[in-house]
Amino acid sequence: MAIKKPGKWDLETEVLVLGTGCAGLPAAILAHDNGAKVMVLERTAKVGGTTAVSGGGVWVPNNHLMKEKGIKDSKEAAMTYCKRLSGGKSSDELIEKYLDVVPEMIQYMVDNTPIKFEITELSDYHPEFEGAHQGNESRTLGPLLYDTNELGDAKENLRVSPTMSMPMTFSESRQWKPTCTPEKVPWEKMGERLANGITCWGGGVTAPLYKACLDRKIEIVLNTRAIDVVMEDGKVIGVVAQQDGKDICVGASKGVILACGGFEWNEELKTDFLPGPITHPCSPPINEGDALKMGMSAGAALGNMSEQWGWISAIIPGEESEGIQLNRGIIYERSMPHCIIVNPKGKRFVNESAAYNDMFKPFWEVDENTLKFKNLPAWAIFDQQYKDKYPFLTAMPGEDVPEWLVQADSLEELAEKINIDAAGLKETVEKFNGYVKDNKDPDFARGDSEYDLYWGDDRNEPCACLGTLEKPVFYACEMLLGSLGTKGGPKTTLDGQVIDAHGKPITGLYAAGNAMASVAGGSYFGGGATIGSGMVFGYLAGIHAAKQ
Amino acid sequence: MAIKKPGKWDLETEVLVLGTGCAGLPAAILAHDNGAKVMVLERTAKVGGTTAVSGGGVWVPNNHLMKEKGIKDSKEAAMTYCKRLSGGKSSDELIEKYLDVVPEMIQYMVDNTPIKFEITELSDYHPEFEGAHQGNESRTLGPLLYDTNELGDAKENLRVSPTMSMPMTFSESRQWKPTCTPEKVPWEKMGERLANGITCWGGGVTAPLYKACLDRKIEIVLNTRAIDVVMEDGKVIGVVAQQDGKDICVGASKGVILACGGFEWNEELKTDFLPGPITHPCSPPINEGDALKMGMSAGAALGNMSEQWGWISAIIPGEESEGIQLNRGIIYERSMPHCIIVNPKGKRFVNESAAYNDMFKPFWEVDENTLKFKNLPAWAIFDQQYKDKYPFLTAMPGEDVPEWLVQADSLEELAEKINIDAAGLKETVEKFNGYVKDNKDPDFARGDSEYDLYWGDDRNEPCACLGTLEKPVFYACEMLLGSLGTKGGPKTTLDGQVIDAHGKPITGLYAAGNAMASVAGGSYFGGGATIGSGMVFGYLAGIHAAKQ
Amino acid sequence: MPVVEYKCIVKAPMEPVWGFVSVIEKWAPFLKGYEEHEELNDKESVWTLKGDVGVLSRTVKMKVTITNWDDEAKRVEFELDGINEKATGGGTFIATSESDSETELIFKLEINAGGMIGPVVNVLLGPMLKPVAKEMAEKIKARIEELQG
Amino acid sequence: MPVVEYKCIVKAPMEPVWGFVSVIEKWAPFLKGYEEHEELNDKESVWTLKGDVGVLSRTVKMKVTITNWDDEAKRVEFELDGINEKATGGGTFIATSESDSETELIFKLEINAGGMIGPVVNVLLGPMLKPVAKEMAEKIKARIEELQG
Repeated sequence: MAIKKPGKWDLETEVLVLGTGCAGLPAAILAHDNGAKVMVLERTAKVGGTTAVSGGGVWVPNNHLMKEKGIKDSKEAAMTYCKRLSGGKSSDELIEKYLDVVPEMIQYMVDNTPIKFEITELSDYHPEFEGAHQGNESRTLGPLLYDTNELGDAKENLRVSPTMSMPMTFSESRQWKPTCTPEKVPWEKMGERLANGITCWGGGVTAPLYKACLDRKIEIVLNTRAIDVVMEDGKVIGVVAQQDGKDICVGASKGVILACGGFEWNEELKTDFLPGPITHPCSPPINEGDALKMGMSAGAALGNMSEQWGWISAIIPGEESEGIQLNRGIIYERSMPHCIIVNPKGKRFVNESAAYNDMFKPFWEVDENTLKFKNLPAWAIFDQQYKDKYPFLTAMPGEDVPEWLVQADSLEELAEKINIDAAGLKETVEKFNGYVKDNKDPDFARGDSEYDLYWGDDRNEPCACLGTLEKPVFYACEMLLGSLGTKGGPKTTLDGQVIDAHGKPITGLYAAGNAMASVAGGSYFGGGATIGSGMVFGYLAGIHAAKQ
Repeated sequence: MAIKKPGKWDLETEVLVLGTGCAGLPAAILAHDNGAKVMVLERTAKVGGTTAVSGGGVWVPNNHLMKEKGIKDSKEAAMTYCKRLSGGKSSDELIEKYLDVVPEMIQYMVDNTPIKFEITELSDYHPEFEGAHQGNESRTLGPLLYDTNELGDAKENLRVSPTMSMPMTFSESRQWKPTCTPEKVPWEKMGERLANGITCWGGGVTAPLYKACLDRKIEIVLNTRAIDVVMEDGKVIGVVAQQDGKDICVGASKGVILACGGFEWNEELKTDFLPGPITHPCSPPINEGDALKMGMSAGAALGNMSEQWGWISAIIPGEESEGIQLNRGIIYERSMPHCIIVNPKGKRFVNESAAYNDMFKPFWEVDENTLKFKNLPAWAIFDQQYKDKYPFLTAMPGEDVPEWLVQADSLEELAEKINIDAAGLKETVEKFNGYVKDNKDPDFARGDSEYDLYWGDDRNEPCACLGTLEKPVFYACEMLLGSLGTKGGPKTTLDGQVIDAHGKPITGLYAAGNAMASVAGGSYFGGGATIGSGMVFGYLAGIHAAKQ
Repeated sequence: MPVVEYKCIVKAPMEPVWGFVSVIEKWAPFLKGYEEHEELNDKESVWTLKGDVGVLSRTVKMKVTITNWDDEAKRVEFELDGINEKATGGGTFIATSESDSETELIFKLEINAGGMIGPVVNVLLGPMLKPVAKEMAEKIKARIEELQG
Repeated sequence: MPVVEYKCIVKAPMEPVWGFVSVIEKWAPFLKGYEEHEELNDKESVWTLKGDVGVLSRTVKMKVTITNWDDEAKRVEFELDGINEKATGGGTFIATSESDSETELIFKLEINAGGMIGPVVNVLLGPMLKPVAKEMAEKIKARIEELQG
């Protein structure tokens, strides 16, 4: 139940933004720029949210850099593509709104904040679908390097990624290929940049947007966690928040914007809404569904609740961040030649190189006889050819084999060590090696889509993502159920206003980013569709709230 | 948003029950028997809800008839079994409450209403799991025949099933086997019973419970659809309902019990919460999520939202009920010898004979490359051996082949007619025929569980559910995504009180049956687990509300 | 076997009544569940009807064969034969002049579901026939009277 | 190569200070991230530490080899060699009597991450060393002073 209006507010503002990621920061900036007094509450000591640990790309069909470069795009093409991907789980109107606003939003950010972008070479995640773009006409913008010293003392407040902290741009990364030819990366230079406070990836988004808030003197209150909405006459007029061990009431005369992430770290909410488990989310362990709970308290209609931004992860035992085991996202590893993923029967069950959100889905398949997950535990299996050439997580080519990799001299022995069906694994590998020789995977179409090649090794002939597993030693690493965040939450109007179960807007309540029912529905348009939608609906909510 | 208290109530009661199925009727009876003034609102002109079209079984571990018959059971065994099945989607406490209360509830109903039961021969749905019961010690009770003339004029108000109207008991059905040896059924006698107003199956539950309400002079207001809750100071004090084209306010001083079903007929809510589609629900087209919406309006926490009582269905074009295409549940057809289910590649993908809820799950599997459902459209394929011996929906053995069955003289031709991979189908059938000869299905374990045999032909050697497909003509019928109802909704305390997002009970609001977050979690304990949980939590909600 | 007979008095002379009734197209749409009919020849036609069986409604195709068309006696006899459902039956249509301005119409119909579960279908079908016959006859009556002005 | 040196004055005579410092078990738990250590022989031991690299913390196993243990000069020199991480380094521990009641403790540590991405790890490691050295030295100081009453 929502809380009733207190006798006195502890803090007061006009527009109250909850969260400091790619949705919250633009919401705050736009609310300010549209004339409102703005306050931001951040539950942690750090600014940046989930965006801070991300790749920082933004998916912007029809963006200004494409136009400058003469790359053609159309809203209609993007619309066709997005509708196919959303799988009916998002409304056409919301998709259209995204496509209409995202180029305008990015232009605004570039013009009015220190954020800067470049065009990348990343294709849409289903480049073979109608309306999609290939890598040579990418819709994904990548942030440029940013000097965090610009933030002054506030630099210390920046959330830093435990894994994405290497300060290089998308284009540098494409040139050096740290995942494929790590020896080409100028590591000394990387060290220097890091020492000098240069950031990129997610930090290339959050740091300049944080700076934009500081420039505007927007008050960002750290270590303050909103937990419930305050309502009067069916209208949201503020929140209750926890600060220094006590509850405070914060009034917001124009509106509260829920931009404090999803619920991938809340066991109960995951059980309540998701069809399967997320055991190892890749986001910071701060997304516990506060926004969802506040939405529910206010009587919000909820949407896209069974979906999440799927991402397979893995762990290196003993690695911790924020006091708990760190879950590392797996991406290039599964897409490289000489690596496959198998289930307990030793069988492949998925196109290992497919885009992360969609290749996650088979991991949730349930066996109707045993009621167990068919494909769990799942294992990445690779051979010495891989080990000699490519990194696997932190194990660099040519370096010692770490303890956390299972290794064996034969596939049978490997299967035994990880307790999977040895005959099945052997048969699978033989079959797969045949597919490699034929350069065709009839089972899972690995390599058929241009996307599959992006994270492979383009020196590998004839296919960047297909290579045999035949040279001992053989290796295994368990593939776990990760997530970049959930994507269900309160449903909104096209302006970001949360609606109730009867479809009417709840005055004073907005949602954006992973806190809202995502425009992406069941899939993932392309690199930065997460951040793109966070920014767009944060931007819109900020404008709308300011004008109340 | 919930509605504010009106100046004047149009109707007033103490306990207000919404819905007249297996949850609503017991809730009304128990609220009355515990001293409250009770009113029931039913949106349609008919009493009985989803239960009226069901099989009418009730899953009651440790019931009084088992004790009489000397069948041993224990709560601990049932607990072990249920926990495995719920898959962590239901709390241990809720399961324990179910197991504690269900025998007591059934005893109460038998003692205090005209309802009567017999022991059946249906095994739990995973009899091979620890704590399960086999068919010879069944936990499923079946209703006995009931003479609807006992209801007097109110007999006309009974909801009648378009497909389950044959008035025979579970034990008669087991004796005659209408699905296997329909020629043994005394059809003249069935006709006589029907003409004389005798009902069974779901009607064997709803009719006597309706009679119990009439005996108690509980007011059941038909054609009155509750659409929102009325709240004051965070407490639910009534509802707004649509009646004769206008809104009325109904006050409920002790509580409102949401027992008006799930949301399997509401396209928007299904999209919002379920991972995949339910295109052809088998329930009456009245479950549009009214309870869920009212719960959301009141700020309820929601649970088990991605699950439903899965059931594959099929249609006979032109068959209608309540003005729309009738969806017929498929059960014995897929379990008979000489019938398999295949996907567009012509491949089997599921144990055709497994329990309905669980064998539904593979129908929602998504292809990561195409984002289409891997196994849709799915087809039941059978041969002339089947056609000669067994019914398929309404097509009786030995009778003409109806237009809605696709038929062909060869598998290739059949595949072409239904646009699936002919080579794949042929290979699958050959492989399957080999499995039949070996009496072992290594792919999907069909026939391994005792449950698989229940709906088969026990005259068929050596396995009741395995038979070759080799004798032309070959037939196909599309298998569609049905459902007995959804099973997510407001979460409750053990007494049926709806809780809010912070876990606190919302005073005055209860949920039961398919309106509540189901105790069954991800699976289906056994025949009548739906009705059992509806009755138990309706019973508990009625008692608790009456005592306010 | 479910049987129904329905009589009514039409306030019109015999000629226009018979003239109306003897042209199938005129009254076919008044038959409950009527969807279409196709005349194969003078005697035979195929009818597509949406028919109720309990709370279930099915699209039924029936072959109708006129076995006796007696313009003198103002009497039509026909037989029914289910095409997509096992069912047989038949009926008569009789017009009798009551006075210069009144004509009695009698409509008789019997139908018998066949097949294994026919006995049950007939039980469900029985109560459905009467309202069907009544509705059709009343609609014919009303239409003829309307045409008479 | 990240290097740190930390000095502090312990309010205690040399003997108890050196007596404390020279028994590894006594101060090992004061090392930030210390989990366990195993003495292989007089000179060699294996240490398991949870070490911070930026916002990431890893469990690191290091072999520590004492290259010089000078009870006269109150000086210990050691070398470090990563077992599960590519890293090398070393350090010294020196106690100097300042007065009858004061002893200066000097702790020097250098560590160098190896491997391909060593240059980056070192950048992240650098700022972590100083607080580690300081915390350990201050805890040793406090403990000795406490024992001295």
